[in-house]
Amino acid sequence: MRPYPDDISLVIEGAAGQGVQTITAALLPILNNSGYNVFSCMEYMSRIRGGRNSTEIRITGKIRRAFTAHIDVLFALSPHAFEHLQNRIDEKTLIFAEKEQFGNGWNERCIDTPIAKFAIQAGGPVYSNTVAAGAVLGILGIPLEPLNIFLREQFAIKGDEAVENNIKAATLGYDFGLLTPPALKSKIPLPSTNDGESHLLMDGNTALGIGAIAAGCNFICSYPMSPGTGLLSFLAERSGTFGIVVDQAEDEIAAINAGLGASYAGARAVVTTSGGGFDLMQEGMSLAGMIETPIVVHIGQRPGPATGLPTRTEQGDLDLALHAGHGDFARAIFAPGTLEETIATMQQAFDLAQRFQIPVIVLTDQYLLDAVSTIDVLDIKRLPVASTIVRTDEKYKRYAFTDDGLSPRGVPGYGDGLVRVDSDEHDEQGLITESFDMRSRMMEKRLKRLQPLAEEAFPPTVIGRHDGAEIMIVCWGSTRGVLEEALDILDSKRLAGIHFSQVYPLNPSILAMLRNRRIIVIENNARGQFADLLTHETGLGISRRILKATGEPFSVEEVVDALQEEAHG
Amino acid sequence: MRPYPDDISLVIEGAAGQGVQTITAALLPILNNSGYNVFSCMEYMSRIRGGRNSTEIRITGKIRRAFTAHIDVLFALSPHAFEHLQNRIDEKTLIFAEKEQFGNGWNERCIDTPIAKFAIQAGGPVYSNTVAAGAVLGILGIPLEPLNIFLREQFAIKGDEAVENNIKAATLGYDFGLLTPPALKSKIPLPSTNDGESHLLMDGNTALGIGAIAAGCNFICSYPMSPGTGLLSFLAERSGTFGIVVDQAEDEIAAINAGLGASYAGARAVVTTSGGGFDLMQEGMSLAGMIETPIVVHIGQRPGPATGLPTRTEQGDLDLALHAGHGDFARAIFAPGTLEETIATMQQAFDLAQRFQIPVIVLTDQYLLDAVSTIDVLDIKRLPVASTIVRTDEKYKRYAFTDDGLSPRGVPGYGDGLVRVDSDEHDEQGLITESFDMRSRMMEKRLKRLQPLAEEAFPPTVIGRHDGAEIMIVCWGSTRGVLEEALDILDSKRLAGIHFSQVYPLNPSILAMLRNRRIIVIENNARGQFADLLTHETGLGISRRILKATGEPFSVEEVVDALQEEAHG
Amino acid sequence: MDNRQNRFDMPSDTDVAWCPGCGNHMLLKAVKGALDELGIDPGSLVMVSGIGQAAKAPQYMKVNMFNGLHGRALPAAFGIRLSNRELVVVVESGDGDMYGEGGNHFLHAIRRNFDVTLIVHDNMVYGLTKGQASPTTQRCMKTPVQVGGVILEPFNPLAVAIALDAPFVARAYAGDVKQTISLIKKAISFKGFALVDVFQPCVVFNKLNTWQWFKENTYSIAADHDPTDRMAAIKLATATGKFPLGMLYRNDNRALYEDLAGIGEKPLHQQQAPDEKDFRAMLDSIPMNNH
Amino acid sequence: MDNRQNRFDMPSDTDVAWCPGCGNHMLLKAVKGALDELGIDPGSLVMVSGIGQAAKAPQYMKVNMFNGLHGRALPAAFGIRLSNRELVVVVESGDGDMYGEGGNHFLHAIRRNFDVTLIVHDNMVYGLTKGQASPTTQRCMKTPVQVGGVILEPFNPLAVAIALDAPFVARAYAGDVKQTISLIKKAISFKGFALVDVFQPCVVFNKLNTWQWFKENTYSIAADHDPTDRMAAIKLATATGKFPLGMLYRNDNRALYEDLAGIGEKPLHQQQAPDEKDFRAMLDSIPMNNH
Ligand SMILES: Cc1ncc(C[n+]2csc(CCOP(=O)(O)OP(=O)(O)O)c2C)c(N)n1
Ligand SMILES: Cc1ncc(C[n+]2csc(CCOP(=O)(O)OP(=O)(O)O)c2C)c(N)n1
Ligand code: SF4
Ligand code: SF4
Ligand SMILES: [Mg+2]
Ligand SMILES: [Mg+2]
Repeated sequence: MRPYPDDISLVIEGAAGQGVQTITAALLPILNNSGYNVFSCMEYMSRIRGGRNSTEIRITGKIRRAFTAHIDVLFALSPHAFEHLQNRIDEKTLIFAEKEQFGNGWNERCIDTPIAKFAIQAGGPVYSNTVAAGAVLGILGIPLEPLNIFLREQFAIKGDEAVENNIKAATLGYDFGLLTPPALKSKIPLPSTNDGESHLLMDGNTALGIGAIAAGCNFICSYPMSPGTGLLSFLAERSGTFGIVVDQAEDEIAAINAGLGASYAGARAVVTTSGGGFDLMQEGMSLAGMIETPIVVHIGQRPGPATGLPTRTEQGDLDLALHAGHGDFARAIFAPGTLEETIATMQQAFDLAQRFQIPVIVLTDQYLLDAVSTIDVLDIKRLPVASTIVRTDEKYKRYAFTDDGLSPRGVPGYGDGLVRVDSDEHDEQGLITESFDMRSRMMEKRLKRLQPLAEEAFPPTVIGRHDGAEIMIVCWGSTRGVLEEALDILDSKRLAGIHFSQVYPLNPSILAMLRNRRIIVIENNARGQFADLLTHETGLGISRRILKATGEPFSVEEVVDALQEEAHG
Repeated sequence: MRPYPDDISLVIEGAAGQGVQTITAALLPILNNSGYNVFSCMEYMSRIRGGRNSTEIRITGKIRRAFTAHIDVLFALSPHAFEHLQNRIDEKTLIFAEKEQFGNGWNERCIDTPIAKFAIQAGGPVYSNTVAAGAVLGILGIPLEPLNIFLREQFAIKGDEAVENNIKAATLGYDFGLLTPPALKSKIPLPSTNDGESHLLMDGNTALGIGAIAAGCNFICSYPMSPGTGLLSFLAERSGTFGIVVDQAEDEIAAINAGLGASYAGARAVVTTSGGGFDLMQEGMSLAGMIETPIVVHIGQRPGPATGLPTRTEQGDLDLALHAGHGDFARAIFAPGTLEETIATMQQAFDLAQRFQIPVIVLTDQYLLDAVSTIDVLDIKRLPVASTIVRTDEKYKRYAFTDDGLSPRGVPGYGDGLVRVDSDEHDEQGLITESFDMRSRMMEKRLKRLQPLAEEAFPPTVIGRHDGAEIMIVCWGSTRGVLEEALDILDSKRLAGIHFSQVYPLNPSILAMLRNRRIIVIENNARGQFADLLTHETGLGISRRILKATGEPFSVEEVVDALQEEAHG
Repeated sequence: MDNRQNRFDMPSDTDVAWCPGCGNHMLLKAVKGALDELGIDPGSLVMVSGIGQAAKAPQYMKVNMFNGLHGRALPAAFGIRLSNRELVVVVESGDGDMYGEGGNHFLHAIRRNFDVTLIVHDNMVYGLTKGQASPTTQRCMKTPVQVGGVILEPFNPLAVAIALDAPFVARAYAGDVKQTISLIKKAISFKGFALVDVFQPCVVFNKLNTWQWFKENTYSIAADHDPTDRMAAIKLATATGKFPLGMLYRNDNRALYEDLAGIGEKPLHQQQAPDEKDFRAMLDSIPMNNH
Repeated sequence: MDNRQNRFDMPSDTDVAWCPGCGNHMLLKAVKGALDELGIDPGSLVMVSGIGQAAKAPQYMKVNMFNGLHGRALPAAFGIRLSNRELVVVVESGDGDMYGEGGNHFLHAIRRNFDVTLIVHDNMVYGLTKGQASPTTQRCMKTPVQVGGVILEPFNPLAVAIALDAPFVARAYAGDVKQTISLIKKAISFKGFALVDVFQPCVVFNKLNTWQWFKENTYSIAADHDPTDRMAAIKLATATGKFPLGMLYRNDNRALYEDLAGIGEKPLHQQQAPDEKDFRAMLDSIPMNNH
């Protein structure tokens, strides 16, 4: 049951290899350019062909960025659609499918759509996805022409015939879609007033890459691992333009050690991976802490333990990020929840890493990375990229003691000094020491930066009206969108939300925001890792944890349900 | 200044390669057999020859197991003694050294000891350590003969001449020692009533090995890393007798994966390492959690981050052990503080690992592993080694759902069933699944064991009198001995101690023990990792943390000083 | 290749995650065929794998299975084998899994020479993670990460194995099921470390090394090649041009780890806890107390 | 070997942690000698190492130093070199550090062929951790862990390197400082991956492979050996009996990673942040928006 009427959720279901991604890539810009607000997210199996996959496209009145469970319009390309999605469809769901392959679930709300027939008419079964794309536009009553333009561009390299066949397929689908019963069409929200032009459409991966490039990132060495690989590919594609050194490592251990070597030599280095790969980088994290060398590590979270569910989503690596690497050293951890935050936190990550000479982690997850939404170009802000590297003189000491524990950072080959870093406990010059006194001073030096790091921490974002709310719903990372929407729907003065895009250290201001209120934490993991962290850092108790660790993101409906009583009770 | 009079601390200083270890190995059994209580610990640099090293031997009235900073008798073999140990000596310290090489620190309390001369008389400079050993016995007024017996056994393989020269060296030293001013001799405590026979002398490494063998450990694959290597060598030496498969891995990743393979096939496997090596085992930990396969991991802690201080001590890897491996899964962590506890927790670790099908960590540290103390043979208890492996039948499913989440564990080749384990999320048979429902049930299954694990957790040990104490001093792992002694000295009804030999999960009974009292936590790390854990698990606040992260253990004097005010108001 | 059932077949409704047309299907047939022909009892066989498309193979066989971590199949296989000599241990792995993430274990497993058969599905690409270069990807191939084409020299597993005196080194091609079966049978029968690197077309991500390409760029090793001649073998392995298929190298003189280490015949799971006598004797022998 | 100061000398009161009589002392002399003779500026040189006795070498030289993690020197060196082509990068490592913990990086660094010189202090033992077997420990040597003697086949770094077509493969002996200097000089001058594995007696833990033993069990490669002949090189590397000293293999035809990857001359630390124009152009080109 849909809790609000001004938008629709369209789901395209299809096996891997059926081209659902191409449909989405075609439709989203068209919808966006037509002035609609769109949001899209996907779920797919860990396989290259076949399986049960789907993409949700939401067309909304207000800007939304959350997954809804309920499907208004289902476009089914594979025989698994009903079995796979039955929990998300009800008697109101309009289903476009081929009756023959749809199976048990068929009833009067289903519209038998001759996708395969049209495809074959157009030239062959490969055109099924284009038929579907055309049909969707027809259903929504949006002009076909932009799709034809897309098809011409997309298939130009495949030759004229491919282009013509695609256009034919689109047209057949479109014409069919136009005949959809008018009852449905009334649900389509009016175009929002935002003109599509200033709004860029992108997924989280893209935002992450933009953030890295804005931050002047010029070195990435990583080993592929879903969903962390996207950043590697994004930067690889742009390596020429921006002078980024890109290397695929033999393993994750090599990746982080290469990153640290590069950073030592003056590069602005990033490493990307997922939880299992990050496990292998722990010793490198510890090294970064010891040699006070900047590094940014992106962890695209997915459900563990071990290989877990490689293409699904979870927020289960916060504990790991907090404690990664043996011994005590300073770090910072970000967890963006929107495109804007992704771009901003990535830049902040590089900036803090350089200025505080520490490892900084950016935690995302499959859901955030794959979800497509819009961002106003004006909201893409660039942080100044200040160089923190000094030219050394002959007396240079890499670990010179200073008031704030931060020594001027030189790099080899720049100035007259020598730059020596050592994973053993070392003296100011960077040479091995076993003096207990030096050890104590160096430990103190390395940990001193925790205080200013906390003071500089991004304060959390309040969702709704803070004053007067008795209950604070806390979230972090990718759960921002779903909480925003749920609170909007619940529309209760008793509740307000707080979203953390930086999860460590926490800004000291949060104590005042949370004190004397009931705190509920919502997170996409099994035990409430952020709730624990919050208690640890503030001493405040958590009255309830809303958790999910199935591999799926929270849906708006779920969160609304979970908070219903709190809102109105 | 020594806080109590009935014991002496004897420190033998010498560069690596000067044979201080041989002296200790000779003296400790002689002292023990003479009915004295002895405790010994050592500190040494990360190098094979030279450097500044020392071993403390305490001869005590009561049984003691803690490091004291103050040195009553110093026996200096190297020229670095004064520089290295000056903070631990005062005007009362009796110093035996060669005046010529001792340098600045020389004054009237020093006894010029012609070690080199005697050694050369005996046959050459290599006999210096034997001269020292003899001298120590002379100083203490203990008969020389047992030392001669030791020398005959020890050097038999080197031939008659070596034996004779050693005995000559010992005698020269002994005769010199006998001439020590009588003022010192009065400080030697009377032999305790324990007869040496039933008390075994051993270091922590040995206790760890005994525990493993008692537990039926029959597989170890590890990569050398101080101070974790001792267990590997101990088991290697006894592999023939006990049928233990011993392999030195190419790296730590191989080690834990081999251990898991072995355990899957039915071995009782252990892996040993230190923090840096454990960093590399994180993914393996996560795998153990996912495939529900027992493994015991020993971490001999040393100061980090990174390579840190390889031969020094710290309790800095608790956080890492708690959160090792991405994703949520159950584990248990032990941290013994005495020989008895080392033997007991190691057996418990194997037992829990097998019964709960989880990874179990035993956390020790350099100080505990190298320290030598005595244990009554009667206190070496063996836990029954119950086999938890079932013979499978054709319908066998490795991950069959059960009430308590524990499925009967089969091994390949034993019975008619197939045993399939999978690092991906899997179904009851162990085959890959992407069903969200199966995922949820499997997560629940894996985490269900946390509750019974907590209920079975070793309750902590109360030090002193709990009832009436307003302040509880909490410690864990190797800090037990020093707290015991400090509380004994402080002799205050206001204070009692609590020592945890199991640090995760915590036994629910602890809440009652700690509630409504001031809690002070003492630990050998920079930020108080156990204090955080305690708050996390109990919600109780910690009023003070007594911390040390210099690479040295706490001394009795330090702890007494730190608690002085609390003890007496 | 016939389709009759063999004892390693999974139920017919098993969902196989590989793409239609992929070389893995034929290789799976070959592996099951070889096992069946050897008359191996599924219960005494353990298939070990890492993570990747190749590494899914044991999921599709009725066998004991240890499907562990990416890159870590060999150490797990080693632990299994040492714990129970009665088990036949076969590793299936991908080129990325084995020669990338797992490279160090590859080297040291060869040095150990325990009894294991290593079948590498060598598709010269990372399949499961969608087409990045693997260690065996040929120069110049473009991928989403190697946007300008691969610049690294391909890893030469056969040459490295022979350089380390791996006692059994063979190369097969999934398109030739007969030869593949024959080599795998020999490898499994061989007592010691046996490598069979199998060319396996990835029809989705490797558009360079296709079925056709492998056909055109391989040849069967001449009958007069003496596989015990290490130099001849390494020459074959390092030659430029077409890739040799068949048995490159064999050394029957290397002793087995299990024998050298004195691993007993009794599986460790049947071992009893130490008896009290031995245990007490050990206590008595602790260095500081035994004199 | 003379004792005159060279520009890489540390202050004379530097505490060197190596044992008296250890081969590391002579090797250090040789490395400093080679660097000095090549006229390299200490400021443009980075010495990279892992952990072990060998890996301490850079501590005793006046150079830029990255003394990283056990086994991880090569990846760090790679990152350094790619970030600044002006730097001369030399790795010093032990046999355990490089061929044990670091084995995978060894393989893949050779494939990359970036400009680095790798000097391995090969003492055939784990020194710093007190005498366990290393990958190059000879068979049957007893150690505290290998109580019955080593049963693994020793790792053959030269054969593996040549099998992977490493472009510069040499072996030296620390007892022959002149030859060691000469080989290290050539290696550093060589543009690409250059391995010099140096036999280095560990006088404390390796009682088998002593100064005397190395003298008796090595020979200088004959003058007529053609180092560009790969098969001849691998034959030398795999032959049983005495160990060859000198230049085994050289291939001047392998392209440099830096060149193939188009790494610019300007160090990355001097690179400016992307200018606004390029940045906006990138935004405009984001796939979903550029049509
Ligand atoms: C530690 C770790 N790093 C990375 C991954 C991601 N990953 C899974 S499979 C794979 C590559 C597979 O390539 P290959 O072994 O050649 O197998 P293929 O899919 O080609 O058969 C990678 C990088 C992972 N699962 N674990
Ligand atoms: C991850 C990790 N594992 C293990 C160690 C312990 N360790 C330090 S040096 C070393 C071996 C050194 O052997 P080698 O590289 O041959 O150097 P050598 O001391 O013989 O010169 C080991 C195992 C470590 N520091 N880090
Ligand atoms: S992606 Fe390639 S290797 Fe994987 S199943 Fe498909 S065709 Fe085979
Ligand atoms: S232990 Fe061996 S390698 Fe290390 S310094 Fe001493 S002699 Fe040299
Ligand atoms: Mg592959
Ligand atoms: Mg060595």
